[in-house]
Amino acid sequence: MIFNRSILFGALGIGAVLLVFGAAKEARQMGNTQGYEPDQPINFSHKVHAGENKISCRYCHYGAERGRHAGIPPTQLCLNCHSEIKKDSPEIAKIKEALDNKDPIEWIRIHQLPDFSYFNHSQHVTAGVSCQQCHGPVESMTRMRQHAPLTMGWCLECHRAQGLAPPHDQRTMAGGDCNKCHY
Amino acid sequence: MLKTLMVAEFTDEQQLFGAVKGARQKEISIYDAYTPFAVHGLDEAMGIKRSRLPIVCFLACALGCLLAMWLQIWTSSIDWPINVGGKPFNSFPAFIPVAFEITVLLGGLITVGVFFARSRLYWGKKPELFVEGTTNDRFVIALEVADARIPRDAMIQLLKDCGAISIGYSEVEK
Amino acid sequence: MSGATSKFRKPLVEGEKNYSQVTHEILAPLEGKPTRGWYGAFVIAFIAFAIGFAMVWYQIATGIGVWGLNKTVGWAWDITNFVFWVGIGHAGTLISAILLLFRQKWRTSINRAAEAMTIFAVICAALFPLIHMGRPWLAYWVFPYPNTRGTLWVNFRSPLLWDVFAISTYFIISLTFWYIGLIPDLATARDKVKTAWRCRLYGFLSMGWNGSTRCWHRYEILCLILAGLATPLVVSVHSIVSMDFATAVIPGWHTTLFPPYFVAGAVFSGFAMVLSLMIITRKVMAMESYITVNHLEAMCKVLLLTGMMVGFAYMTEFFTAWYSANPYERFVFINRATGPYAWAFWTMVFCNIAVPQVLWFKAVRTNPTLIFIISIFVNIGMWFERFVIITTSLHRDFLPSSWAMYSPTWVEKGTFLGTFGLFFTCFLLFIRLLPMISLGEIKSVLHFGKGAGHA
Amino acid sequence: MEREYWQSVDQKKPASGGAEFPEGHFDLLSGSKTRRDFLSILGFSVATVPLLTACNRIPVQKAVTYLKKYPEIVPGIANWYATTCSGCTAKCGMLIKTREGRPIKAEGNPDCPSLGGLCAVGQASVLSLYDSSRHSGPQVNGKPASWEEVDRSILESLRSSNAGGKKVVVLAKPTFSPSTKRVLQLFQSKNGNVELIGFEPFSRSSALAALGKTHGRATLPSYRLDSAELVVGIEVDFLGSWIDPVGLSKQYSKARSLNGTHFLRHVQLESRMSLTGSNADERIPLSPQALRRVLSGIAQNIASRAGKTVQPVQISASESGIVNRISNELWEKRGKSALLCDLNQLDAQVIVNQINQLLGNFGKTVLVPKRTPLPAVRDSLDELILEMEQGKVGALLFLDTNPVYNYRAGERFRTAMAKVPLRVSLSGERTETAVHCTHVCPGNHFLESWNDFELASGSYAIAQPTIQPLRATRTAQESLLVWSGVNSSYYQFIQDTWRAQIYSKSKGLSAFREFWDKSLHDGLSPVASTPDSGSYVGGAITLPKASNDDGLQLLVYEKISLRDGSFANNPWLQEMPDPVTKVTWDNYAQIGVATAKKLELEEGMVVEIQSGDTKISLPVQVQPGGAENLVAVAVGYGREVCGPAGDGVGANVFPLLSLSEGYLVREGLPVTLRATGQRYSLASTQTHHSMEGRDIVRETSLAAYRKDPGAGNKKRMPQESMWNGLPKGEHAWGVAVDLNRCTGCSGCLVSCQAENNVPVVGREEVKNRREMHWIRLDRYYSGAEDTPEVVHQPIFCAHCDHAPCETVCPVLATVQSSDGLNQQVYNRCVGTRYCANNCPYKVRRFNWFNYPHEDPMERMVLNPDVVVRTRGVMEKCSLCIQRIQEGKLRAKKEKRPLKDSDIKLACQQSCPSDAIVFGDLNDPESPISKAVKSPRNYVLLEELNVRPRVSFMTKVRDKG
Repeated sequence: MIFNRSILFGALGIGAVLLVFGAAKEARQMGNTQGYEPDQPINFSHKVHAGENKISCRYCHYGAERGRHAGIPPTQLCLNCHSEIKKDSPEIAKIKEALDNKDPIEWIRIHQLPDFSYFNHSQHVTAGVSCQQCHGPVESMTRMRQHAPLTMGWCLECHRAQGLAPPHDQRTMAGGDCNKCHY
Repeated sequence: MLKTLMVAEFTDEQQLFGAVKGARQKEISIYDAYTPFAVHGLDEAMGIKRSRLPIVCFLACALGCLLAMWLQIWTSSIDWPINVGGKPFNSFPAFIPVAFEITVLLGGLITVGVFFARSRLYWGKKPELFVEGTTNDRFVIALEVADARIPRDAMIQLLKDCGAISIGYSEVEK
Repeated sequence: MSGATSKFRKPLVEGEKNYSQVTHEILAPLEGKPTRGWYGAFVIAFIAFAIGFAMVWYQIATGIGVWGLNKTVGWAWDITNFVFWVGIGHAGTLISAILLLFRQKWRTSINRAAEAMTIFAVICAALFPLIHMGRPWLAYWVFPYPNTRGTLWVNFRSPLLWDVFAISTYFIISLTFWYIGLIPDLATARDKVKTAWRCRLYGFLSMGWNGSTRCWHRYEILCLILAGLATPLVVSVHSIVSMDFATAVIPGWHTTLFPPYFVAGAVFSGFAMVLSLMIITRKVMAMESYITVNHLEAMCKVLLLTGMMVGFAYMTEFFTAWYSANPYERFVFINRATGPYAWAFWTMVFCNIAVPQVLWFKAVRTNPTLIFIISIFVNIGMWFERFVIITTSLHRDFLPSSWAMYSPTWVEKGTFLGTFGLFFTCFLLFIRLLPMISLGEIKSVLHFGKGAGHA
Repeated sequence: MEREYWQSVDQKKPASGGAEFPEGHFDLLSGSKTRRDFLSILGFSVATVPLLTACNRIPVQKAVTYLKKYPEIVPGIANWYATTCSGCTAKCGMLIKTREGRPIKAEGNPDCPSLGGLCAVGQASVLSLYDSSRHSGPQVNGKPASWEEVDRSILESLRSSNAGGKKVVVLAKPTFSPSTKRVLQLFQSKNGNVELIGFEPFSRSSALAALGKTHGRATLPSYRLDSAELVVGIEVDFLGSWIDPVGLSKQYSKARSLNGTHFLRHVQLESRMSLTGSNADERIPLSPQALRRVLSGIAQNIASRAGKTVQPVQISASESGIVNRISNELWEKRGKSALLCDLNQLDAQVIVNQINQLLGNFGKTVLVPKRTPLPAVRDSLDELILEMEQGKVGALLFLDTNPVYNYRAGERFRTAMAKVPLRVSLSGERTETAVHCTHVCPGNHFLESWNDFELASGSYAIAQPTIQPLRATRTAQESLLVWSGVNSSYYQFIQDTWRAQIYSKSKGLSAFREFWDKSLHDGLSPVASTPDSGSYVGGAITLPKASNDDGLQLLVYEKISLRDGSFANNPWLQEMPDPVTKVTWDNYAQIGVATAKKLELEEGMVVEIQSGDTKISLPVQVQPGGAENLVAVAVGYGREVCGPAGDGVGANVFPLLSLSEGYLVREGLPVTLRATGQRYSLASTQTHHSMEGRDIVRETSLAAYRKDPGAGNKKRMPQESMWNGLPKGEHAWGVAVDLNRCTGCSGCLVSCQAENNVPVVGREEVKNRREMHWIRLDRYYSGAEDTPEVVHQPIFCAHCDHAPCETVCPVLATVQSSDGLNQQVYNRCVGTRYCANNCPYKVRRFNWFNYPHEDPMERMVLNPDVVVRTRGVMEKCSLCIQRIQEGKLRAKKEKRPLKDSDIKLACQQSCPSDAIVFGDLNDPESPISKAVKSPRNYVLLEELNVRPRVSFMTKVRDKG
């Protein structure tokens, strides 16, 4: 009987520990949207554009090199090609409609950094960080998906690897100060 | 397997002392004695070995102290050293208060935990009471009948001489 | 059991009582119907608690701005109340632990209630560091736990973090100590009470305690160990609380004297609170024969001693300020005694230094009414001590351009009232639900000082 | 140097019993309280639900794209446009930072005569742009209408007015804009009987007229203080609000910078303590009447030295002592001195010109610009009122004028106005006059408009729109063009003006397009007409009338923040502490210490000021250094319809005033005072005014400085440390504030507020001592109460190397960066306020509440590179970390090392006196490294060894 009770208590104890660890792990994931892959108003495929047709990322996301935001391209930019190619696709029709009605397309935002962290695309592009390093194999995604966890710890992994403090190459030094991102 | 105990009930701790001394003289093994409060000297009289809880406590405290020091030094100067007010990453003296607190915390909690485990005390346990009022004003001795070298009658007589107001038998799991 | 009373020792329990009587009398409140007085007190305490709860809710929902703090005075009533309650929380453990170590048997009838008081006071105290945060919902950030921020740990150099560890440890260890002390009594109650739910409750909590001597043996050692751990803990907790101030650069805070000064102050205020409570409780719960005038007198002596230690500390602070020739330090102390908050300073001096001097007289020390009045004065005085230290140092520090005044809002007042409500609600429930005097210990000293010649 | 500093006036009195612990005041942003609070409580309860269920996903966010690609807009990159500030007559050059098309920050244009400085008013103008209480579109009889309807109806009315033989009056703020002048003339010529009347509530009419009389050009003088050695100011706040405060501050601080060969000595004679007076080497408080007597005395003295005879003046012995001393100094420095005066009395202004002429200052330190304003300004509208009452006026157009509020007889004006059939207001802001107009034709904010200006320096400035009009408004000039029957945009019109008037003067530039583009890019035309000494007409010296009645007299003045009241609805300016009194959100009856004692008044008592039959009630503010028998009251308060921030703040003092010889009596008007028995506490950011003998502001005299540049300073203590230093970064940012240059004007404060999204907290919260400004200007008095010396000291986060705040934060929310910045990480902060308590400089600011940012219009002014802090977190100066990061990024992109000149702090950029030096201490050649090595350099509270990165330079005064 004592033996039975020990087993019972042992099992309860292990269960409790697992529960705590599980809850802690779950809590760590709170607010983390890694893997977020929503339906977009237009079935745009990065696989077709960037993968199969090898269009440079920066053709559309031209802000990435110069500014803070990579930007979702202006609607008109789509028609640079699509005024000739696949003119009759119903998806392209949506683009034309948006332009005609002056009613911009409302994309679902996937990569959302919290408001209190400052992220500048151009800074990273200048330092030679490739798009895929953060956004994953975009050229193989039919539907866009959040590849990285985009947590502070994830940012720091890379920053630490690049070297936080001088002496380092000015061009690639990442820096580990809080006010690199938080101000 | 069951074990038979002879249980005697007294109204005064002095009588219990007498019974304990008598039983020890007669080399009757005392299963246990039950009192409503801690009767000083009874444990010695019964020949209970000194508990090793202090050693447990010392080890627990040492564990707490080391753990706390390690955590503080590792987090502050190894895992992610951050310049806080120009102080050295390993600001050792500043780590003493927390180390002390964790020492006391772990020392206390682990010792209590070991006490519960060793005394087989846990929430919701059904008490093992031979005599009603053990926790109020009765003093009880339980003698192991099987090991006794004297006959039961002699044991009963001994207990009666000591002032037992009731004597009975009880069986417990071995 | 002879009735001859010792010439040297006064009995700790008055009157001729046997064990069963003791059990009966002490457990009586558990099953008896509460008196009208208890109900009245409970209703008042609960209303105060409800007010405090509403204030805290309102404050958390709206912002700390509902308090009277400003850019210069960032802490005032919140931390004053925190230190006040922590101080009160010191007597319980001190009575139990230090007096146990010193084998002072007179502690037995008051230690249970004093420990309960400790726990409730620490709960009240812990509330303030929590709600004084601008974002209390993130309070868990003060604990070092692995997180996704690359792991961003905490700042172990901050006295506030030491506080977190000190207060949590103190609370957990005090609670454990209290609970360990309660187990045998809970067993007694389990075997005594008739109501089914009480039987089940005490049965569950008493962990199958059966008074086995083997357990008693370990139990006694455990109590000594815990007492041994708790004693330096008590000292460390208030030392750490004092370091919140002592390690800061603000003149009037930056003082090496603070740790012993605060510990003495804590004992002072703690004993005052124990006295206030015990004098009422023994009256209301008819426990005069257990909590005797001798107990009160012994506590009065502690009060007088610690009161003078505190008074000495006040003088030392002034001396240090003068002797250091530090203009900022000097100014702070001149400002304390003559500035806009001088009235608070002099209230403190009056309550903490002047009033306890009457305790030199035995007639006063043995008069419960007078002791009660004195203890209330000390309680007030010790609250003002913390207010004076915190507010008068902050409100005029280095740059006169930032000097400012502070005055509390009704939210702060309501919150403070609420902690009294919480404290008394808990205390009133405690005296109805748990044996308020340690049965096991009182039984062991039942014949003390009565020449019965027990061990 | 130990000196006796005394406490604030009120502190000197015995404490009134029990007042220190008053009933807690709780009134959060009163007015709109209940609903907000309810919602926030609701929000709190709702917010806890997802937290508890621990399954919250970030809500779906939409990304809305541009339809077309705009090459000039790259999201996240700022565009800068040069334009010109319309805040006052100075017309400082401005650079407007726009992000995604929104103007978010105004900075001074270094290529303009203002040399990159910009005052608080200019800084705050971006907030006025987003003022949602501006008119949203045209109205006819109080009902919204379309522009076509309005134009049709106005044209009709103008025609019928003409047909009825009535005249059309344009009541305009006098302008120096060539194109606006042309528009006005065109309107006049196209609409028959049009009279142009110039009106300004706080005009410099007498100065204009005097210069017209003595030098043949009715314009405002300009100065070259940088080449002067002595400036004597008479009741003139030339560093604060007079003519060209920024330009004059630049010259003033340069001439006093200790770098050159000479040091500009400044003597100020004034009645109230003005910002300018607070900076003077010698300040003599005199009542307005006494000032007139002394001015006459100086005129007589100088004239007699110059060999002219003037009738003698009767002055007291003490006054004649002052006269002799000042005259001696002026005479000694003739040709190198300047006498500045802002008494609004023609005779006084004339003799000031004559004195300057006799001293040979014209052409050297005093110049006569060639620009003249149109319409000519006048202080009196009584004639117009009479005409209106007689029904002679058929139409009345208000161009940037608001006489119902700010004319002395505003009430009479309002009644008379009713007789005019067509009343048109062209102001974009809500005005008391527009309420009584038949037509409201709101003009654009100046940041939405084209305009041009002729500057005092002779060059021409362009104001260009930095955003499309946010509302259905139309530039006032364009409206006038429409009503003149001209079918061209005002932009076209300006170009025409420029082609005809300015381009024609240019030499060497090929095409007009090129000329225009360059001017537009620079904000300034390359063509300039240099101001000269004018042509002295001379004339007899007539001494101004001064009464010997030294009874209680009123002085009205413009506050540096609200000026004449046009900026009353700007919360940044309302909350900007007055540089001298430190009071926000109110005007008050400022009374000198001695007079207050005599009248048994103390701070906060409400008094009734009466002149004739009019009276106003105001709380008393007791001012050290205020002249005897003086009540000084700021204009610009007591607005009624300007919007939520300005309405009902303070009291309107204009109705008390009267006219004398056609000029508004702004100083010396006899008044009576009566205590009402009420009390009102002013919201002040500083309540203790003495340094308590502490070593806070170090100062010395010029003579001592000449002997030893380190005079007044102490030797730096050796830096002992218990610890080995931590690794040093690539840069080490530092700041030095030159207390000798800083005038306390508070432009930096508003600049910082705009740059760093610093919230406005409102009057009640300032009273609770919870203002949020990251930079504060401490002002201390020392010496005698009636003639105190004043020091100003900007204090912001010192970025200590051994920061006490960092050590105490339990959660690492404030730590040191590798380049020595004290970082505050808002999102990590849990709000214990321990850091603020432990800050010896008290520079940390706590978000006691969520400060309102709901107004969708007002939100547009927020700097997107800086987080808006939520309640419960600490904040403080970050040394414009976003600018440092931007500079680093720019260097990184250009693949070159970062120079500290790449980065300018917001406060530093706008400082009109260049008092703030920022840079890299690791670079031994940087200005900051040089400043730190100067013998004048010191750090505040050095004995604490917190090692601040912000240091100060001693103040030097020429004590004669």
